[in-house]
Amino acid sequence: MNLCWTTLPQNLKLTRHGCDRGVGMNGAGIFGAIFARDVRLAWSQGGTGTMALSFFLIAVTLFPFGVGPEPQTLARIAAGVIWVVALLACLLSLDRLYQADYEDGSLDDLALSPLGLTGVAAAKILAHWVATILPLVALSPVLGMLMNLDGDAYGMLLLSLLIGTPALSLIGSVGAALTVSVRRGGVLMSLLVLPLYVPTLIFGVGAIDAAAGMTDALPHLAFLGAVTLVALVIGPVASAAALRLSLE
Amino acid sequence: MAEFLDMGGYAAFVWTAYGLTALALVVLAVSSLRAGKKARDRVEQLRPRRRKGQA
Amino acid sequence: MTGRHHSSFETRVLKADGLATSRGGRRVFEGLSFELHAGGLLYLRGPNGSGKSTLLRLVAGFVKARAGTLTYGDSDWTVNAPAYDAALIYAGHDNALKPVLTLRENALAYVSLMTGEAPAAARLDGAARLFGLTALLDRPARFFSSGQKHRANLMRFALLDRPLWLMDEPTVGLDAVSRQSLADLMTSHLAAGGMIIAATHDPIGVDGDELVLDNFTPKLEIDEAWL
Amino acid sequence: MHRFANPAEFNRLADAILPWAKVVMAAAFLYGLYLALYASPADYQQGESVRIMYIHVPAAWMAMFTYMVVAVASFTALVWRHPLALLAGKAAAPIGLVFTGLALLTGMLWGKPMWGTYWVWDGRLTSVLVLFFLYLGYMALWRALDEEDKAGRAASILALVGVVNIPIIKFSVDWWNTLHQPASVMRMDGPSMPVEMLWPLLTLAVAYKAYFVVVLLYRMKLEINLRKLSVLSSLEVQG
Repeated sequence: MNLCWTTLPQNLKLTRHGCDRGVGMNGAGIFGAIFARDVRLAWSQGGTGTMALSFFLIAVTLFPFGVGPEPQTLARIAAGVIWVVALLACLLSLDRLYQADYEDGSLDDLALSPLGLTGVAAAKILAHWVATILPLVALSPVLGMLMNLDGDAYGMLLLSLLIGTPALSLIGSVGAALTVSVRRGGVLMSLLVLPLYVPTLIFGVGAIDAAAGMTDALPHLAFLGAVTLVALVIGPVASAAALRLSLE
Repeated sequence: MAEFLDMGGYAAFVWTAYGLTALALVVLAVSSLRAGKKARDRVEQLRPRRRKGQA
Repeated sequence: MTGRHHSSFETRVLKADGLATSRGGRRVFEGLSFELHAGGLLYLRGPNGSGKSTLLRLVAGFVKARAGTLTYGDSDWTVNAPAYDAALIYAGHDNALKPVLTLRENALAYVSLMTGEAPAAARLDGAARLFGLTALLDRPARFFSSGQKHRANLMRFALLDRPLWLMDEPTVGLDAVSRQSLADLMTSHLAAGGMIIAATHDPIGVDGDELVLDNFTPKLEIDEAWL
Repeated sequence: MHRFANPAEFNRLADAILPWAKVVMAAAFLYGLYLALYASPADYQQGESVRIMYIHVPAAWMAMFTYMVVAVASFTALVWRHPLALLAGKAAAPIGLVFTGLALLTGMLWGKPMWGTYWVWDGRLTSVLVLFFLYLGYMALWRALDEEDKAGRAASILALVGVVNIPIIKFSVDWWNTLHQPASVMRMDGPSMPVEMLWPLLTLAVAYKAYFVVVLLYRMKLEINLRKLSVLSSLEVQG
C-alpha cells in the first residue's frame, strides 16, 4: 500500500491522488463522521438532548403559575414565552459543545482533521441543532396547547422555530468556543451570546403574532431567514478562530 | 438667575442629568489618569532593581 | 510482528530553521533548528517547561511560531496548517477517549475523523491486539484503567498510515509488555521510511538522535520594549 | 513590527496629541454648555427639559462610536497581531460602557417628565441597552481567561462578531418598536431640528469626542504600564 501524496489541494473535498489503495480523504465522510458521533453523544447518557427537552417542558409550564391560568393572558404571551424558553434551552445545551472535547483532549484531534476547524465547527453545530433543537421544535405545538396559543398560529410556530433556531446554534457556538477554557463558562457565555439573540427572537415571535393576528407574516420570516444566513456565515468561522485560541 | 435654575419646572431632571454626566466623566478621567500614574511609578520602582540585578 | 501490514512512506524532509515561540506571554525557545529524514527518530530531551510539548504542538500546528520556518517537503507549516497535509499523527498527554463510547467506536471515530472512512476490521483488531486491548474492544471506555486508556490512545499509531508521528511522553503508565509493543511499532514505522519525534525521559529501546531543548532557551525573556 | 508597536513610540505620540485634545475638549465643553443651558430656546412642547437631549444624544453617539473603535482595534490586533491594538480595545471599552450608561441615564431622565415613566421601550434607548450588554460581555471575556494575550484575542473575536450584529440588532429593535408602539419618543434628534438646537448638540458632540481621545490616551498609558508590570513581575518570579 503506497501513500503517494505530493501536494494536497487545501479545500474541503480532498480527492485521492491516483494511489492504488491510498487511504481515502473525503471531506464529506469526515463531516458525516463528526456529525454522527455528536448526535450519538447528545442522546447518550449525560448528553444534552434529554436535558434541553426537559428544561423546555418544565420552564414553559412555569409561566401559567406565574401569570395565572386565564386563557386570554396565556394566549397573548404564548409565542414569546415558547421562543424565549427555546432560546434559553439552546443556550444551556451549547455550554458543553466544545468543552467536553477540550477537557478530554479530543479537541486536538478535531483540529488535526483535514476537514479544518471551520468544517468541524459546522458539523458540530449541525449535530447540535439536529440532536438538541429539532426535538424542541417538534414538541413546541404541545406547549402551544398548554399556553392556549391561537389556533391559526401553530403552523407559523413550527415554521418560525425551524427558520430561526439555526441562528441560535450558530451564534451560540461562537460563545461556547470563546469560553471553552473558562471554568463554569456557561454563565459568561450567556452574557456574550444573549444580546446577539435579540434579532432572532424579535422576528421569530413577530411571525407568530402576525399569523395569530391574521396579518402578513412573510416579512418577519424573511428577516428571520436573513439573520440565520448571516449567522451561518459568521458562526463556523468565528468558532474555529476561537477554538484555535484555546489550542495554543 | 433663579428662573434659570428652575429650568421651567424641570430643574430636578435637567440638573440631575447634567450633574451625573459631569460626575461620571470626571471620575472616569481622573481614575484613569491616577491609575496610570500609579502603574507607571510601580514600573519605575521595579525596573531599576531589575537593571541592577542584571548589571 | 503481529498482523501489521507493511507500508512504505514516500516521506519528505521535515526541516526546522531558527524556530522561536512563546507561550503564556513567556518565550519558550529560540533559534531552534533540526532536520528529520525518512527513517529518522528524534528524542526531545530537557526538564519540564523547557518546551518539549510546545515544540510538538508547534509542529502539529496548534502553536504559532514567532520566528523561523518549518517546512515539510515543499509545504511551509509555519504558514498553512499541517492538518491539511494529513501527514502527521499527534498523541498528547490526555487520552482522547469518549467514556460513553466503546474502544471500537472511539477508534472508528478517530480514523473517520482523519480520513472520512472507517478502518478495516482486521486492522482495528490488529491494533487492539498489539496493545493487549482485544478484550476491551466492545466495552465503554469509562471502565478502563488509566494505563488501558493510555494504550488505547496509542492505538492511533497503528490505525493510520501517516509518515510523521508526534509522541508526547508515550511511555507514561506503560507496563513492560506494552513498552515493547510500542518499541516494535516504532521500529517498523522507521523501517518503512516513517519519521518520529518523541518527547520522553525514559528510554524506549529504539535508538535515535537527540535534541536538547535547553540549548535553545531564549537569551532575552521578553523583548526590551516592554521592560 | 509596526512603527507604533513599541510603547515608547506610542508614548511620544500620545504626549504630542494630549495637550491639543485637552484644549479642544475644554473649549467645546464650555461653549457647548453655554449654548445648551443658556443660549438656546426651550422646546414648545417639552419646555426646558429638551436640554437633556444635548447630553443624551452625544452620549448615545459616542457609545456607538466607541464600539466601532473597539472593533477596529480588535480587527487590527487579530489580523496583524498588533499588541498595542489589543490594548487599545481594552482601554476603549470602559469608556464606551460609561457613555452607554450615561445615554441610558439621561434618556430616562428625559423620558420621565414627558411620559411619566423613567423607562420607555423606545427603539433607540433599547438599542443602547443591548449595546450596554455587548460592552459587558467584551469586558467580562477579557477578565475570564487567565492568559492576557489569549483573553484579548478572544474578546477581539467577540467584538468583531458583535459589530457585524449591531446594525442587525438596531434594525430589528426599530422594527419591533414600530410594531408595538408607533409613536416614537426621541424624534428630536434628526437634522430637522431648528438650527439653534443643532449648534449646542454638535458642539457637545465635539466635546465628547475630544474627551474620548483624552481618556483613551490616559487608559492606553495605563494598560501599557499594567502590561509592563505583569511582564516584570513574571520575570521576578523566575528571578
